[in-house]
Amino acid sequence: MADMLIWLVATPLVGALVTLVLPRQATALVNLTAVATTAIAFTLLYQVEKQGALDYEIGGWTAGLGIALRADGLSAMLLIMTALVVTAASVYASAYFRQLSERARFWPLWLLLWSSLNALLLSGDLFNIYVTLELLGLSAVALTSLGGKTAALQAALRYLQVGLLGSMLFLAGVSLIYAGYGTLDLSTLASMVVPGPVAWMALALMTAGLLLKTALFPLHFWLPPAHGSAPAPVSAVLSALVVKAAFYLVLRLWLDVFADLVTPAASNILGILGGGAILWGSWRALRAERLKLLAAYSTVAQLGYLFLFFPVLQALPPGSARDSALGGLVILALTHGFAKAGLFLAIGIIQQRAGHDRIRELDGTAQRLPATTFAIALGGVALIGLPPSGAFLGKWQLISAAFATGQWLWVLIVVAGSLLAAAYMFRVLGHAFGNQAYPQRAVTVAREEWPALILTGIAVIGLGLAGAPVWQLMGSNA
Amino acid sequence: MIDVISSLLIVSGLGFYLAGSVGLLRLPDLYSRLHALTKADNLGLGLLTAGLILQAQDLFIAIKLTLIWLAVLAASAASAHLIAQHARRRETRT
Amino acid sequence: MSELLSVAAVGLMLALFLGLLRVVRGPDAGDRMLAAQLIGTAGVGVLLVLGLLLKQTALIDVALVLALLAAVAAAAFTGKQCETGND
Amino acid sequence: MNTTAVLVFDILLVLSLLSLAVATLATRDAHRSVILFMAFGLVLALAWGRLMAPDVALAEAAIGAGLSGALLLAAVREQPRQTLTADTNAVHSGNDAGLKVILQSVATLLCVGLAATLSWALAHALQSAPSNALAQAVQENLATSGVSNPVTAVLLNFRAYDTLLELAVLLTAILGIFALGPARPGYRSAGPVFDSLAHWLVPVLILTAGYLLWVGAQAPGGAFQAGAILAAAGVVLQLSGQRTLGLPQERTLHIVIAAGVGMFLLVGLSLLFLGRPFLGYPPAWASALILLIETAAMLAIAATLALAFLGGRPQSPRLNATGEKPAALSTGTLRAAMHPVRSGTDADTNSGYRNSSNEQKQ
Amino acid sequence: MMTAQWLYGITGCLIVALGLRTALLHTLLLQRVIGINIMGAGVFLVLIAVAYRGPGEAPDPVPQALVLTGIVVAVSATALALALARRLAAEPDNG
Repeated sequence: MADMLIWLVATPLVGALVTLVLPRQATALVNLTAVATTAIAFTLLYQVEKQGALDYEIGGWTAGLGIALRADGLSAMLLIMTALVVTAASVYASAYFRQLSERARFWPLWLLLWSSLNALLLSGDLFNIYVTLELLGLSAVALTSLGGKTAALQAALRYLQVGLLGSMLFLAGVSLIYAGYGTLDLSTLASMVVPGPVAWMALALMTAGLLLKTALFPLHFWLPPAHGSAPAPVSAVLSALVVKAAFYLVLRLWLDVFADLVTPAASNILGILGGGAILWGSWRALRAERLKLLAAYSTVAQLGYLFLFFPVLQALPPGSARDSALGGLVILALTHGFAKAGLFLAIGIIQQRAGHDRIRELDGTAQRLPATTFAIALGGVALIGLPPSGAFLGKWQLISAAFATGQWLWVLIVVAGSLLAAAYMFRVLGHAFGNQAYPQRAVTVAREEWPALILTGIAVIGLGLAGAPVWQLMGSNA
Repeated sequence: MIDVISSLLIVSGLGFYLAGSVGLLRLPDLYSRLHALTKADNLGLGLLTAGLILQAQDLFIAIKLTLIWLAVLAASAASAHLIAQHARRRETRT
Repeated sequence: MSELLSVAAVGLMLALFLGLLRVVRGPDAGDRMLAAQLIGTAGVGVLLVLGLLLKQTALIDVALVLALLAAVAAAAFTGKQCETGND
Repeated sequence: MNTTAVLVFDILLVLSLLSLAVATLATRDAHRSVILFMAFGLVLALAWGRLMAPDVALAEAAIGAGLSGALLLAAVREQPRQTLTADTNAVHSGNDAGLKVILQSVATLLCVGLAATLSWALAHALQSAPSNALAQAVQENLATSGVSNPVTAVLLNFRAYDTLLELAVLLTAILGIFALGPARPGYRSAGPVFDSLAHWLVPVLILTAGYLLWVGAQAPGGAFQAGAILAAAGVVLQLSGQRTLGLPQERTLHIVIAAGVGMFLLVGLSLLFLGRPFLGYPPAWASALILLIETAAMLAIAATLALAFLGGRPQSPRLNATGEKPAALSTGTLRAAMHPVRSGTDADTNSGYRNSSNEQKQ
Repeated sequence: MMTAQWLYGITGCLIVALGLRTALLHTLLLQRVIGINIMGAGVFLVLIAVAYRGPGEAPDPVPQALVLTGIVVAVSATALALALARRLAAEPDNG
């Protein structure tokens, strides 16, 4: 049964090879791959829900000598989000890239990216995580450069350098761990780790590398250009999934493997950086002139919320209060993933139809592209954190946990960030609903609009109403 | 006896190596350095491999050592030529 | 014998180190390349001696690869590129 | 063995490494720093040899001292002059000098701190004598791994999954390079001396690669070292004016660069269907399967690294000779793809290079 | 007490810091790429030093295999970075 874990990595990888060799049949093959991988991901979720975490030892070698894959509630939910977002973006991309030659270049890299995301979420081995990080980074960079313009190439090059620097720092930490503990397996390590110079330094290095990759303020400088100039489906996946993969690893290391090491002071540093990210990112989003840059800065801000959970979780004693805060964190991450992916897809439609994405010149968009505008509005609801979106539940948990532990500052930052988010989203919608002198006929572009609508819909309605299972999954495995 | 010969070969090879690098540091211009170096280090490596061949346990290793020497000889002759050519090209250009 | 070999290793390493000074000092690219050539030959020598000293015959293979790749590097250094368009 | 001599040797080696690293990083001339970096790779190969890591030394000698250098030299050659002296896209291009100085000193302090704390942590780790458990586990399972070289056993059996993903990284890199567009102008023959060098060097490199692949099962060597050396042969061919490298056309080329990952998956998933774990070779079959995977991996690595030197999608030789307008290319290219033009080792110096992008699929 | 392990391990740490400084501060793109590569070399040196068990002893093969993987990954990333740089250099507004 645990074979599913390796299939989640192998299916997109096989798909990548086949689309590379058979570019003419690529779109059909991608659809097949997407359906198969998504089905496997849902089966995995079902199994994890039923019987708890799953382990798979590759090659039959015991973890440590060999490499183990591991799926628990957290990774299963992120795998589902990955599957849904990538599938929706694939449908979108098959219409977005009009020429066969464009698609022939895009699909293999796209599926390699998916495979690397799955591999990262499932990996139970530190060095293997390094390899998946590199695979993820290189495929993301290659996809970003498909934007083709000089700006995209420059952004891709900077993204690559930052990514490499991050992975090197991570690898330095991994080397220290091997020097000190003689193992790379995460669960073995979790039982061995003791506070001391080796573990502190290793955690510091790995975290530094991951923060660079997850673009936590003030290490976010590379994100807006990269996410702002990549092709729309790529931006969607970069913002929704790629930065979140690095965040997932931070979460694993801090709350799971090195939990005994983490001090309140260290968590507070992450919290302060997260607060900075919220305020700075939202402010820049408000000032942004292009829609894609707005969405990119909003990603910087939204990642900040996730880091605010660290000091709060640190202060809570193990128990149901902590579990529900953790569930809030996951719901917030999932909501942002779906909403931001949908938002980027919708922006891509506007950019292609209008030929630009300048916010000042959006007047009349609501009349021309009603469904697209509705998707943006839904995404806005989720980003602001209005009910019934999942973000409302997540932020509610964050605020109540911050109240319970007396950390008032975080409450203020969350409120300020939400107000700023409302401001930048209403600014966009205000322009979009602005009347144009000669209203044009409404257009619907089904193959591109449905994915955006479905993703933002999941963020607002799906996660808002179906929040309970998330808590259940987190509670049973955390 | 073999040990003595081999030691002598190794030591003289070493001498050529050191002479070559001192020449590289002390000689005035590229071409004389080129001249000194290619002679010195090829001969140095030749004597060294000769000394090591006498110490080698099996024939295969001895063959490989000879091959290495030949490879270095040919490669350094060609690359010395290419470097000289490159340098001359740059001189005539400026 | 191993006494002699370890002294030889030190001597070769010294030759290599002196060559490095020329690589660092230059002044010309040709000088650097030439010194890199010396470092390559000295490196081959070091590997051969180490191979015998540490009883690692595989180091002889490394020396072979180093010798061959030194030639490739020199070729890459001097290769002439076509100008854009028809050359 | 003389311990003092060994210590002197070690100190000289370490000093060489440090001074080369400083010199490489301190210079403001890109060309110079590439040559210094190649020398650094060479000395690093000696360090690996000294530390009883001949497998790594082989890879470093081929990649670090050879191929990376060739890649960097090709990039230096194509950079316009101003980007070699000043980069407008510097991550911290502070507008005023004051901010720059502050940033520089902060970063320098950070790095000094890193050096100190990293050494401190490593010293702690080394003091408590690194655990030998994993090395023992490798030794105990070596007999059933199918190979007797422990490093190959780790790479292709115990941690084969890492190697699979590593090949996927290579594949991603080359696909990313292809996506950037067609390759820039190739090289023209650099004269008779160069050609005679290429004439003996290429066959010797190919033979060496074959030897290392074969010997990898029981002694240092294996697919990566062999692939890198084969790639070096491709680089030499390119430098001597060969543009096609004897590589096949696009469709077949895609199969070659995907061969490493493909063979790995084929073996791994077939075993899964036979009721074994993914990549869990039956001991009796292990050595044959490993050799199979290694051969495919070697070809993929060689093709990938040689193409990386090209820096873009390879141009079809047919098009260079006959192609006129991109619009008229599609059918011609497809025909060419069905009858690949394989040229021999002689340089086809007369086929001109065209800058026009050619799309196989419109 | 193994002097070699310490000597090479600490050298590795120093090289990591040197490479990092260049990767952060150098204005030349190519040198930042070289800096990252040198940083990687430092990490590899630490790993190989950790694997070393003294002259007559068999070293730990695991870190050696990791370093081999790391070298190939590093050269792939470098190749992509350089190809991007070459492509950018070919842009009309750059050259």
